[in-house]
Amino acid sequence: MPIEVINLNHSYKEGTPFEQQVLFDINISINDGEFIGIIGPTRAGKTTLAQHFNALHIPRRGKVIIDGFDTTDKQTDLVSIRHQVGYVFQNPDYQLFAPTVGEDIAFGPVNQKLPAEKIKERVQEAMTQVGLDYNTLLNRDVFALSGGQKRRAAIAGVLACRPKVLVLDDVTAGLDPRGREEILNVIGELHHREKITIIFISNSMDEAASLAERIIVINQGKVIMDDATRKVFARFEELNSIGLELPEAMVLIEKLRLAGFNLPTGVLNVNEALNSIIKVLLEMEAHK
Amino acid sequence: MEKIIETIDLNYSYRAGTSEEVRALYDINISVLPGEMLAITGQNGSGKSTLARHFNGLLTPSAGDVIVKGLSTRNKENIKEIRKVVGMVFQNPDNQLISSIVEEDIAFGPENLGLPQSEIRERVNWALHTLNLEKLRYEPPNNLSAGQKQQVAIAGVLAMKPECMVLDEPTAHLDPRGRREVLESSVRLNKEEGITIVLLTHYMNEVIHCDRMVIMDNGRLEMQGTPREIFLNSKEVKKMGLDLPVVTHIAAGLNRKGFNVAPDLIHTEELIDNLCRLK
Amino acid sequence: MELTKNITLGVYLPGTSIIHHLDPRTKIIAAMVLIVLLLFSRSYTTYSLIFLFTAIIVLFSGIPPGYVVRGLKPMLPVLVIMWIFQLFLFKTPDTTILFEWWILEATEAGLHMANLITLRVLFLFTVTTLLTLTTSVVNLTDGLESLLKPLRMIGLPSQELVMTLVIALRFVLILAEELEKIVKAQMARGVAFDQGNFIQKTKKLFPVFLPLFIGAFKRAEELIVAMESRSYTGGKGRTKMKTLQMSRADLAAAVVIVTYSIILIYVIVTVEPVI
Amino acid sequence: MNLSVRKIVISGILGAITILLAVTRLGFIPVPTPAGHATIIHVPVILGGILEGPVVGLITGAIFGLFSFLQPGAPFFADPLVSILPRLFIGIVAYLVYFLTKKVDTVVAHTFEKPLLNIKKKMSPGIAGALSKFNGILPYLLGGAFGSATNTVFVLGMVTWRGYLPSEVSISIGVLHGVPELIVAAILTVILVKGIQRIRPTEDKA
Repeated sequence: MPIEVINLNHSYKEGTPFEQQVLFDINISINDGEFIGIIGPTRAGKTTLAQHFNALHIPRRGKVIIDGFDTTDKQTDLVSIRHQVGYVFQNPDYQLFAPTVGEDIAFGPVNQKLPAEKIKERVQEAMTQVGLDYNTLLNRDVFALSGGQKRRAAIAGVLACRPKVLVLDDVTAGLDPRGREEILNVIGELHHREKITIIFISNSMDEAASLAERIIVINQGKVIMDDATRKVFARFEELNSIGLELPEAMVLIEKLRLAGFNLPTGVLNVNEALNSIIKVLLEMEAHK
Repeated sequence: MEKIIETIDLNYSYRAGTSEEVRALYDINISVLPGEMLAITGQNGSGKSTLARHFNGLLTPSAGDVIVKGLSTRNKENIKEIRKVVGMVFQNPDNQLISSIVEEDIAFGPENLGLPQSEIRERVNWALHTLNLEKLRYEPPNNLSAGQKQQVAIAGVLAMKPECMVLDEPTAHLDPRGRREVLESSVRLNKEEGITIVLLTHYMNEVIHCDRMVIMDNGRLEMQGTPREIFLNSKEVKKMGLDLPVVTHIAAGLNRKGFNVAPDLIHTEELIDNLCRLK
Repeated sequence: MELTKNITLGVYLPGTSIIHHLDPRTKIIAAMVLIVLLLFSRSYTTYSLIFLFTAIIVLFSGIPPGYVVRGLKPMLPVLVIMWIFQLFLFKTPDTTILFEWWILEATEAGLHMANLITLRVLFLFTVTTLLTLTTSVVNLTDGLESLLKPLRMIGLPSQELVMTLVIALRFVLILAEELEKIVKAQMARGVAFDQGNFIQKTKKLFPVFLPLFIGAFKRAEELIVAMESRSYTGGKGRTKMKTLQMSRADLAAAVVIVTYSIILIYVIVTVEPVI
Repeated sequence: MNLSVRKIVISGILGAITILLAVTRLGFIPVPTPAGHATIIHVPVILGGILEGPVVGLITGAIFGLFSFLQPGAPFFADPLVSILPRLFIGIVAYLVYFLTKKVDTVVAHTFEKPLLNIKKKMSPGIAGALSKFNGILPYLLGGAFGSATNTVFVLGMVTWRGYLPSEVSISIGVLHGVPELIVAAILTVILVKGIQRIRPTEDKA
């Protein structure tokens, strides 16, 4: 289910005196099975771009081709596209509404008009995929779930549509460390085991760096980098200059480099940082 | 030293006395000392927010007592005085700003105190200046970033000139940059204006800037001490669903490997110093 | 999909005219006086006078007349329908028939009635538009608060009532953004809002309305706590950073309004209403 | 009249929703009539009355009316007697009908508890289950319906009395629009009240 973005431009409040262009000449191609991180400062246009991936925004200028279907084409079945490219919003409260967890997760498949048997099967499967216990939580009130459980229920509600691509829009915001870890594990599993293409929008450089294989950096509505994760983070000075807060481990390593330690650049997480420091210290000891 | 806030065997249950009673706090004894910056941390649902809401009388203990500068929050007549001493900033900046213009919102608190007009104006100017918000004075909050809105919320409480400010997860809804800016403001208010700060958070890189920290778990106060002392017990900390600061994680790892690095480091500079000594 | 696009809250057009600089209280009272007079105007003479006066206000406000007229445009279709309905359906026993068409007959009384209601609505709309065009929302609420203050004595919590308005205005845009996200989140799960019949479309409201209202109530709970913790206990004992100041222009405006009202009342009383 | 912070805030936020429904056109649903749409903008006002009492209903209605006066959706709303005055009653009527039917409902349920139980026992569990879903919703349903009817009748009454439309036209609009509006408003009221009660555990769970 490849996604092709061609010369995409987008403006808010188009046709009013307050018109403001938010995306400029975006060209991106997303292939099956990728894990892409989209990063950039707040209001850079990340969400607006991502909402073009499942036809929540329809381009006025430029094109978005999803699995060969042009979203600007009147013939294209947008509802079916939205089922195949799932979109999970930051705040689960935006989508949860049904009396029970089960009914809420079933909402997508019900919209697909699937038979009851199939729906039940999908709900069960989606709940398992996100680690919500089917037996105890199926009939639980969605509003009675904890913050972390709500996020997982929201993801399950989208997974139940059996998407081939999943867009996750800052889904860890506001969670505590354990809740964050659980969600990130679920996402990792979906990518590795279910082979779902993941498009992960995040404000957290730490998360993007440790999960994504490829990073797209958006600034002021333009794609300024699009490359393998390590290569993008090697350009940390540029990232810093557009106002991104770099992964803490990376900042630490850079400070150590300035202090004269011969450490490699492009360290992405704490464990890599620890290992590279150990390596350098061992080398130093060997020299003595 | 006189304590600003002291809780004595504080217990609290939501919907006490009904069939849906939920126990939220168990026998909490904690004090907040003048001039300190105290971190209260713990997982979501650990009871830290419930505890914080006792500090200025938004909640009244089911059992035990909360004393703010000698006044019990149990006595309704004390509440107005208590709220002058202890101001509170909440998680979601959108749900605490009232006016459609920044400076008017900051004036909201002082107006409620019934201060004379000139004094309100002075305080608003001072709060705007202290938090570097002068440029945003006439903006509507809707035009601001979440981080800026939170700074405005802090300014609104600052203008009431509290001795103590309780910040209830002020950074949870912010992006990393907004988070850093709000943290910097809190540290500055503590160090430069001498305001006692109670910071609720689960970001360990915020906790390391505090003088003291407590960890809550399941409504109980489980650990108490300086960040340095507490992060030394990495296993305990992780058991309560929290992370270690990056520096502590690395320092502890190096220490385990037998390098001569102190295991209780929390600041980047300390780690660099320690490593430089190994050169 | 952009819901926030169409939101124009208070059509305030910033400017530096005399009218812009008037105290909001002056403008609110003036608008109220004009509205009350309009409700009693039932002759073409009064409407000519009202037209004259409105034109003068527009001139002084520095707002392009075209801007005011354009604001009337969306009203036009319904206005025409209303006019036609009254022309054919309004009757008095002694009226003369102007012309007949099919089974309908247009009477003189109907024509006058149609004209009068059309004129009334047009000028009512122009008066409120002029008020909101020249006064910012914050000024409007401040003015309202100050004007309602004397009503405290009869037990009306004026300050609190205006506070509800302040909160409403603050939260419209926040909730609008939230609404947009809710609609999109449900579209992402396959809801096609533009398809289906009346019942199907009504059903599609639930997955939008429930999160919207529940989110709003959660916000309300948080706002209550935040306001209480900032020592808000209602209007009692509250002071204001800004107080409104009347200027000489306000005095002049008051004189103009009073003079105009007297003339108009005289005309309303003496000139025979057309219907 | 004494207004608590709670009443102020809830009136304000419900008022914000009415404005939002009006400006985004979300408050209009298409019906097969000449005008093409029915309005449910008054539903927050009904909710205010039922959930928080007549005062909140009154204030929310006033905000609705004021907004409809300042940014009229139809020409005759430029007349405050049409746009503001009728809206003051929506929340109050909704509250009164809710309050009275709730009393009657409780009394009926109490008196006929035993016979009803017997009837239920004889029914198939499927039907009994379906019926029990309707337990206690009547007050909300009627509150919503009457609140909506108040809007229709009072607004159109004023429109007619002020001479903007002849009575024949008003009556036909009242039937064509008022009825679907009433049905949708009543159902929405039930669903929204039930939903909001899920996050307010202290309130009575009907």
